[in-house]
Amino acid sequence: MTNLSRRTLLQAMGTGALATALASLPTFAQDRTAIRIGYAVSKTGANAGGAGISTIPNYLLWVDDVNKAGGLELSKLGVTLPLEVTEYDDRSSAEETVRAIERLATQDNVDFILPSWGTGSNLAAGPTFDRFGFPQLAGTAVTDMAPQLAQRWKNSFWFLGGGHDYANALVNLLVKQRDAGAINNKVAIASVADGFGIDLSKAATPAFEAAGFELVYDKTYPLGTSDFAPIINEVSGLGVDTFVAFSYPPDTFALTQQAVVANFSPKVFYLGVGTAFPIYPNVAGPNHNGVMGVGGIDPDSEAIAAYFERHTALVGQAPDSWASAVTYASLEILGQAITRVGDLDKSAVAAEIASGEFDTILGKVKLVDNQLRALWTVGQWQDGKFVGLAHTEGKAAREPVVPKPAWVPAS
Amino acid sequence: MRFSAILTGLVLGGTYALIAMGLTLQYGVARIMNLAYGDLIIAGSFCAMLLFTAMGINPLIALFIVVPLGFALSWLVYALMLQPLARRSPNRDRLEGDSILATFGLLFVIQGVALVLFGANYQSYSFLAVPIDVLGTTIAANRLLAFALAVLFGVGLWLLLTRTRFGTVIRAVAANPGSAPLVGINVDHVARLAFALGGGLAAAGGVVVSMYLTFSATMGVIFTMKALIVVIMGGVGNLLGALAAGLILGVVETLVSSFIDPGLTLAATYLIFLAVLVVRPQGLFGKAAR
Amino acid sequence: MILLVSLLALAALAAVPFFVGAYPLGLGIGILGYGALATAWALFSGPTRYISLATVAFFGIGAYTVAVLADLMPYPLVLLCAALIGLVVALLVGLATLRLAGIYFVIFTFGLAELVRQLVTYYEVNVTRTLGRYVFLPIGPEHIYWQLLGLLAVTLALAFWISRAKIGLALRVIGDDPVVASHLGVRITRTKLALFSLSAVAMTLAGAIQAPRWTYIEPSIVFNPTVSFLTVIMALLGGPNRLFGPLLGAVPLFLLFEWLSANFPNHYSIILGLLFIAIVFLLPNGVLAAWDKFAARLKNKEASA
Amino acid sequence: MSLLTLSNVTKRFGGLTAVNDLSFTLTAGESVGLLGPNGSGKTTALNMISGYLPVTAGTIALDGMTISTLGPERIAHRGVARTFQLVRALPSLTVGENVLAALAFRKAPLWGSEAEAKIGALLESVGLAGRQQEQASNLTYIDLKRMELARALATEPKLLLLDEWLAGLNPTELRSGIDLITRLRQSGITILLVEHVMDAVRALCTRCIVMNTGSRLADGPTADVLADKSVIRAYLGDDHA
Repeated sequence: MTNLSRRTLLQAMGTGALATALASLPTFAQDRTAIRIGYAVSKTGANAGGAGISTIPNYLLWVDDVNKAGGLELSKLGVTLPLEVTEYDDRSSAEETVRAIERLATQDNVDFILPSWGTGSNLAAGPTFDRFGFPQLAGTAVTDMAPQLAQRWKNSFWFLGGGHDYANALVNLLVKQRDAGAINNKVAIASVADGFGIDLSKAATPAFEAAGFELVYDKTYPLGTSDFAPIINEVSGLGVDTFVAFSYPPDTFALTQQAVVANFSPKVFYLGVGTAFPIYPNVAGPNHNGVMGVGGIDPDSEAIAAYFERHTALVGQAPDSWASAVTYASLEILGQAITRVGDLDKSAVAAEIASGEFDTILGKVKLVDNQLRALWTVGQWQDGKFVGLAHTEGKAAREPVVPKPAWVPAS
Repeated sequence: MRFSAILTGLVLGGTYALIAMGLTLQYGVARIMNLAYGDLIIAGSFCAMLLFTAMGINPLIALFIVVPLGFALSWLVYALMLQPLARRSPNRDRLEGDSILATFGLLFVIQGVALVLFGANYQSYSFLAVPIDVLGTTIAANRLLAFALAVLFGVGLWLLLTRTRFGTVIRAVAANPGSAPLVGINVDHVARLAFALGGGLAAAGGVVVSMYLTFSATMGVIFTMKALIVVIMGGVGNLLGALAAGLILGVVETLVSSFIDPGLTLAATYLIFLAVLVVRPQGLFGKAAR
Repeated sequence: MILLVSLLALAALAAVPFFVGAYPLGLGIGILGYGALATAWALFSGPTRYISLATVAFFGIGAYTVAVLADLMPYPLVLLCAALIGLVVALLVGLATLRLAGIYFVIFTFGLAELVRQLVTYYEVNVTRTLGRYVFLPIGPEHIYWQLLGLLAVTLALAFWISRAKIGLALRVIGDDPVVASHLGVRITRTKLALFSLSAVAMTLAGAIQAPRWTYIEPSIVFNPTVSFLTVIMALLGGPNRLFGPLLGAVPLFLLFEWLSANFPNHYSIILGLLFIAIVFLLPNGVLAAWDKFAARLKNKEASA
Repeated sequence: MSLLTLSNVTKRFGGLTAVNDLSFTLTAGESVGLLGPNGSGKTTALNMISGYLPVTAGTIALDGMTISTLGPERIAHRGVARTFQLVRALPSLTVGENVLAALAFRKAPLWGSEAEAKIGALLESVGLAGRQQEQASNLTYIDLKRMELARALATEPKLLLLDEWLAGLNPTELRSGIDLITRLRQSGITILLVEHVMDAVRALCTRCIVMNTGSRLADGPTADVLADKSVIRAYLGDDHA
């Protein structure tokens, strides 16, 4: 006992002393060979699937793009420096995320920290980013709390909107279709009982009701459900023209397959996260055509097309058509803000992100109250692209195809 | 409506039973609580997907490649890693503790390899996703096929265990590992075979579920736990129990989802499982301890 | 003497936050958190040899209690409520489960943790219509560190007391042979229930104390089954039947995880897995046995010096 | 006055009837042998008396109070102690702790220095003087049996159930074992012993109850019972089967 405690204590104090010593070392610009970027992302655990599609590839791509271009120019220091990455695996745990950020901030002394994937991890990381004064560019967090969070943590930036944005856009779009006589008044909603599904269904249910839709089915299913036959069987007998699922990727794929098998082919088939994934057309085969979902891209944008190409070349697969481009744009904003400030002053960079206008693959972007308010909210697969049908600010890239083509039975 | 729910439930339950059968062999006979079991299932799924998408090999044919691979891999794992532990353990408690730790490590290794090879993305391919009408209920052909395969493997295994000498030996070891050597049975050998056989079944389960489920490198734990629940609910080492428990869980899940609330399906699964154990602590078909 | 040394050690550990930076403090929190969980786990599971995977059920209940009640009452009262809720759940569960033995108990407790998670999710989704909850409490990392340190110290003291008390003997008798225990007049159910509940309360508190660190609480974060598995593995590795065994499993494993995820983020899983297997082979009796050998050698040296 | 009364006690396991309508009484201070071929239900009967198995039908009473509805720990507190057919030590405990476990959880518990003194005395009485600190798992077979007896005695029983306590001992050990039980008898404890060693039964028991296929076959003074033809047939018949 004596030995143990003394030893632990010494160790703890030793680490501490070392940390203090490291932290107090002054860093001179002329000693620098790189701008240090750090991030902890979910390489394992429950979030690994999402991070593997929307977050990690874009971090890799951005670093690659910047370094191929010679790095970022720091005019005040008179150098142009490449990016150097320190990465950790947060193992999909909030506790690990927080500690990894503490480590990046105080041990590795990185200049900027990129956040992990998902709403929960970004919220968990908020206070820590704030404490160390790092700008937090949450590219994959959907939360209606964003305005309050941006006030609470001054250097936090929220890029993916809240549940209301997506739900309201969907309802507006469907109101137009109904009023044009393309669909009937009945809607069925199935939501995953997890953060995303609940946030969206909480916003969608009253919006549908306010718009005069009849919600004949509005239920949740647990995270990890593998069999959707009961849900599809029940819904298919209700005479709905619109089926909405606020679902996670495995559910999205399974729901599609089940609907095809049960030959439940409503005029509007809308599915939550995963529809915009590049793998979706593989899963759904010819039936991906006309399926709607969260997100979307501008199919006519050359910047987006070039981004898809670079992404595919580096990572081996196309990005998803929702959070990927937004995540990449958030990184472009960070890079441009650093160049404009001309050194690595975190608060100056954060201030620039908050106030400046930036040129990104999404077009010209200016944040409002620390939030990206220019978002694609509803998308639909048309001609091999997941095109934006609704945008919070601009107009639609394409008109919705309603009814969607009937399912082609798989062979 | 009710009939179709029961039918859908049976088909789902067939999958549960299939993935549980291998584990019940491994735990019931080899006394290894294999936490890496689900990761072997996922490995089977990856193989099937690779064979199907890259070489166009039908998953049914892939079974003939993947199952022997699973068998061989499990054989090696047992021979290299678990047998020394089994020999070293003075008693069952000790082996259980050691095997939990060691297969927990194996879980990470398999998962890590899958992550390096395939990344963390969700994987899926479309095979036989065509509707088939069974007595007025529409069911996907691939699920029906999965059910048929579950029945096939179940019956095959049952015949193997009840009609062959090897099966008799396996059952003897499962029933009483202590006295098996007295009648000239090489317990080591039997345990290794049973473990390998269980691994083959896991790989088969992986091929089958890959036909209709989305999977990813990190999803193995889910299968392990589902299989464990089915095994425990049915009674350790009892094939019939695993079958019954799998079907019960499938039907309950579907009925709850259809008639009560999809939000309660998993809660209902665990509730049924816990209720069975409270009433019958040894599982549905298990014998009372000692 | 032992008391004095323990108090000194405690005081020294309590002073750590004044000297170290955020990251070592974070490490300290992680270590103390798992140390407390593993020690609490071993309170019940060490002597009885019942491997429980319900750890995260209580851990999550604690975190959720804080999330729900933090705005309604002062923090110490919240902790008290969390402890009480954990106690009630543990008593209910204990009464239902303690007939089970071996692997049946293991999987039952796992099912239990998942059931709690499903029910919390269902409640949140259908009744409150929110899944995540926000915990904005003015509690910094150093406060969490001190609270966890206190929890660990109390749990260790409790474990020490139990090992000397009648109830400790009762547990060891039950662990060795429950049939003999009952024939000697040991009230098995009552004894197991008491210890199970005590251990559950400590786990609940571990969850409650750490909740403010995450800001955002949702079932998939606080009912993550990995917590249960890690706790078991740490305790088994260190040696669940010794006072400091679980702690000695928790400290090196935690540091190992940290080191691996920092240095081999892409091959973390594989290396960790191989290390695990190696540990089973090389340290068959747990860290503590190796430590004992080491300590014995030290003692010999001191004696000869 | 009767200490133990079994009235029409039956035990079924599924379709198998292990004990069938068994009735007998033990008077305080008696030492009775419970005999019968293997599988005749003797151990099952002991298990029901000690509360390890619940009865299927019938009642068991101790001192006129029904105990067949109680669990083993409550029955132990009423004054019934037992040893097991296959000796059951608590292997991870020391010899002293094995006995302490019995002292600590009995009706009038002992703990601390009082217990220490008592442990010493008990171990001495069974011939294990001064071996408190030894690990139970290191004991020889006879010493384990002695320890188990000391443990049973530590609960201060009125009724002691011995399940083949003398089985497996060599002639010297057997002699000292019989002496030990004789001394116990003289101290006034009521003893019910299941035993196959006939010399021991003759030396220790004034009365014997013989069971066959779950039922009572004979009950009477030892010499008479052992001479009974049906008893002899039951034994020989089974041995040849």
